[in-house]
Amino acid sequence: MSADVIDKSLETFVLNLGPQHPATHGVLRVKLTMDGEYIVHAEPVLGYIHRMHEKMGENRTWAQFMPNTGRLDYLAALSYNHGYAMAAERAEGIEVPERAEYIRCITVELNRIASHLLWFGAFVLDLGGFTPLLYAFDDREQILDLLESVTGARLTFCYFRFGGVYNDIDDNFITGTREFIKRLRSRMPMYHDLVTNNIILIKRLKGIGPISQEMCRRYGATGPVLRGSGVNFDVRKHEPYSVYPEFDFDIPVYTDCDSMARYMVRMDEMEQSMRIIEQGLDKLPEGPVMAAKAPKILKPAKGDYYCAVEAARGSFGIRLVSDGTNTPYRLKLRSPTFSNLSLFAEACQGMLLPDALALMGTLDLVIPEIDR
Amino acid sequence: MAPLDQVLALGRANSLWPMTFGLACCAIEMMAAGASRFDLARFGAEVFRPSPRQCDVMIVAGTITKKMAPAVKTLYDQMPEPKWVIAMGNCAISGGPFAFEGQYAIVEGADKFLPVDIYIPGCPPRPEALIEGILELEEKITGSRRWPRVQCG
Amino acid sequence: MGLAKIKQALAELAVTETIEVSKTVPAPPAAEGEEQGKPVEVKEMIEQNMLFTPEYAKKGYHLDVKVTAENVARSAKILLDHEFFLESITGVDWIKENQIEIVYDFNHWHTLCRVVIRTRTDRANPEVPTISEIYSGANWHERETHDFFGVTFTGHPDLSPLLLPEDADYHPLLKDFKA
Amino acid sequence: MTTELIRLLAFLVGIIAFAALNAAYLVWVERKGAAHFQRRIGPKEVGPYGLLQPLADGAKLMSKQLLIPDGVDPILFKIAPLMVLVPAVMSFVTIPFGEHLAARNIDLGLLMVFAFASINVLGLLLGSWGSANKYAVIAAARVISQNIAYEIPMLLTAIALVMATNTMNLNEMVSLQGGGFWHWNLIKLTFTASPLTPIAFLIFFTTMLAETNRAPFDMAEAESELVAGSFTEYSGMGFGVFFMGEYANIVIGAALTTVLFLGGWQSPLPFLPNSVVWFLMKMYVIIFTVVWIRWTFPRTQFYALLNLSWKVLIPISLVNLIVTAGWLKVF
Repeated sequence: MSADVIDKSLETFVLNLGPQHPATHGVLRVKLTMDGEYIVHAEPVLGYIHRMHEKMGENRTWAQFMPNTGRLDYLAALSYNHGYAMAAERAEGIEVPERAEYIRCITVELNRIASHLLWFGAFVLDLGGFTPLLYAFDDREQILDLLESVTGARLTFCYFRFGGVYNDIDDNFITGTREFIKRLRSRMPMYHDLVTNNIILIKRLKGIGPISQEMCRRYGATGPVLRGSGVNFDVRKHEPYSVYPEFDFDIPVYTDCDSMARYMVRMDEMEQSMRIIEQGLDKLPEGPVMAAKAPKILKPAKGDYYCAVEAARGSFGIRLVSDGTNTPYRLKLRSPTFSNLSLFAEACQGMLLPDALALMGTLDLVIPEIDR
Repeated sequence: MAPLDQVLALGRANSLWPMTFGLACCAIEMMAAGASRFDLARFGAEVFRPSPRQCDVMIVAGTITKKMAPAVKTLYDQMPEPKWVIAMGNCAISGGPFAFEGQYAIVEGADKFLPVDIYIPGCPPRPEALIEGILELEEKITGSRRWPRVQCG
Repeated sequence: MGLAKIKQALAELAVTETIEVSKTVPAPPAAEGEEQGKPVEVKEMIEQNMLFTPEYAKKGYHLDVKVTAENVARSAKILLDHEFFLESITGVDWIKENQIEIVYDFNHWHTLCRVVIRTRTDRANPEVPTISEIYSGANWHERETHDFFGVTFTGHPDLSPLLLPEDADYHPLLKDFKA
Repeated sequence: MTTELIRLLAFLVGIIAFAALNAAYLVWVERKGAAHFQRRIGPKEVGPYGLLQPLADGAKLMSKQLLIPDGVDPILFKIAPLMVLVPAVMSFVTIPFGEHLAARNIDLGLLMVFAFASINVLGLLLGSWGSANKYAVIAAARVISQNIAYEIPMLLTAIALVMATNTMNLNEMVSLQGGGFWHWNLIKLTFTASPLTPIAFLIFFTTMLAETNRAPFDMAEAESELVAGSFTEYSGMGFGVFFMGEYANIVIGAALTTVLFLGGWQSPLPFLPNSVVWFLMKMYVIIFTVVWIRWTFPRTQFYALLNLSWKVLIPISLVNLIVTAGWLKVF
């Protein structure tokens, strides 16, 4: 219906969405050419929070870049810690002790739940419902308490080291995590009652904002966006790293390609993450959390290395080029949302403004990660 | 201050509406400050208005890049008087971790182009720090610390 | 799409005459340029690269393809036909050799196979044909690479700065850039 | 004559005070209520229970600079907030708070309320148009089509009631619902109105939400889409007056629902005395429900909202009208 509405009229106007707009979650700007409330053409404008992480990487030692990874995607900072640590370990050839790997997986999954919870709240906020945001924050605070007790930070973690983790977890963390999982399990039905089964929400998401598999391929979309389009692609299974092969978990895949599918993928992912954490706590081996032979100053052999992890928003890749010195020669960060957002312009054509904003919400944008 | 001024100052201090305006990581802590555990609403400061016309205080939460700086300035200019600026986080104070030799993308601190009233250090500052910042701003407006003193818990 | 088919696909890419395929040798890295190993027997190469070899564990990718700039688009087309997706495009400034290397990362949804396509271009006048018509997502990646390295992607619809300010005329990731 | 004049003046002052107080304290109820729905405390430090919060907000808004941005139409821009507030306050004139507690007992009271109620949308339109802001204009287009769509089912349900009660005098309408809650129009177990009246009540309540631009139909503001919708360019008291108007409208909507369906000042049980207290209790329950709904539901999509009115509410209210007519004819 939308296409012919647009053809008939030439009276379009330009709407500047952002860089300060409640729905863009930060400082994204979208230049929209509108026909009434229909979007004729959209052009995202990036770079409003471009802080040049990559150049900074070239100017400091390998270890000094670790705090930067926490400030890329601050909602799931540990995944980025993990990606960078793994890439450097791969380049240097450091073996990580098993206990450290388990701790990494547990904390990363906790962080993933925190990230998805915040997304859930912010997404419903985009749709005009305010209360779920605060419920989600309530649960998220519990995770942040746990993570703070081991990492010392609430948001911008810098917890992983080359060869392990900075700090061992204690019994308080383990019991606290188990309690939290119990709590979240009991809260999930409430979230589904309040939001997922809400008729208004279903009407707003079902069949809205289709993203086909073919489009995902052309744009390189990954993560929940891709899994909402029916592709079973998750780096944790596809390219197993750390101790993920030890865990029994499923990859939620929905084939509807619409906003609802992407929503459901994330909701189900939280449950799967809880499963991983529980198994991790059960199997947690004893031992050191830092590799004994990890060098203090990294000097990887010449060459380039690629390493991908499944961050909360998709496949985060890091390409390191080393020239054999103690600073990276080139450090490329492949941010998942950069690719995910690039399909927005095509996907939102002919959509109504509120639907397009819902679609943007399901892409789960974190702007500093896109702009880097 | 004249009595009427005092009344108005009290009104302003107790009804600081911030702008829905986050730049980076600190914005999440700003949201957390408004959420259930920290609840900025206790001081009447939870009304995050998306339009600068209805805001009293601009919380610069995050790194200001050179590309974003003109937009921040515009937003500040669009706010009606009286208005205040809180620089939240190290980036907004001085460029924080991103100030290094050869950096070309960021503005090193909001005070390079905005009159900042309150600085809240941290990377990112905890929500408690933001609340303390708001209370400091109230003190700046009324001239005395909020009474009775706010207890935590 | 099974592993066998992907092998076929990569063989197709490898046998095109102008494309030289090098096995990724661990010690002298392929990125070094002059160390480019001599073209390996196709069959052998597939055997070595497609399996989960120590090579992958070390490097993180399975196949490293060096092409001339003209053949980038062709390689991308072959990869698209075999359902690869584009992970990223980036550059590396090899200032000592006076060259800029453009690196394309491709990955596959169903088969564990990451392909890296590299091409080198003159540093003074960097030019590479665009692949944004083949992979729509390349549009932004190429704009970003243009921002950072000043590489001109010929045929690209709009190379205006993406991450840098609209009026930016500098390319910060070049090694000789000074703020 | 003079006593009548004094009475009128007293009522006028009373109504304005009532409207202003309600508008101010409904904001408090809203914020406090929202906080408790969201497991927070809400305003607490400003006076006991945060009760001085509305005063602080009022003082601040009044002392705020009144910005008139470049490019706006100054006359429309200034007049619009008043056009939202004044008709809402005027509507109170005919609302019977108690048996003898109405400023003016007008025979065509219902008509008057509707007439004034439909002016408020004009205010929003003029304000949005005058502020020369794209978000505001989009919001204006939404508000107009929404109000037109929802005015029809609202009137249709009201007409059905008028047919059943045979009066447009609001006080008389309340009197007819006396003698216990089973006489209220909502239930009408006395079978003098069509059995569809409970559905009519739901329709009326829904349209009331839409007419007052409340969630889930808050298209006029739609924060996450249109920044602040119609109010985007309003600062200080311009915004404050708009907000007071919005809340006064909610009070009117709730009062009208009470009068039409819940028996106004009539006590729910025959042996209890009728009083204004019943009216206020019913009204605040409705208002609380409105707040509750706002903090529970996400916003509807705009076309879904129009579809709901044109494809569901209007046909049902037409059916209701016909059934009522038939019912009255047969019995």
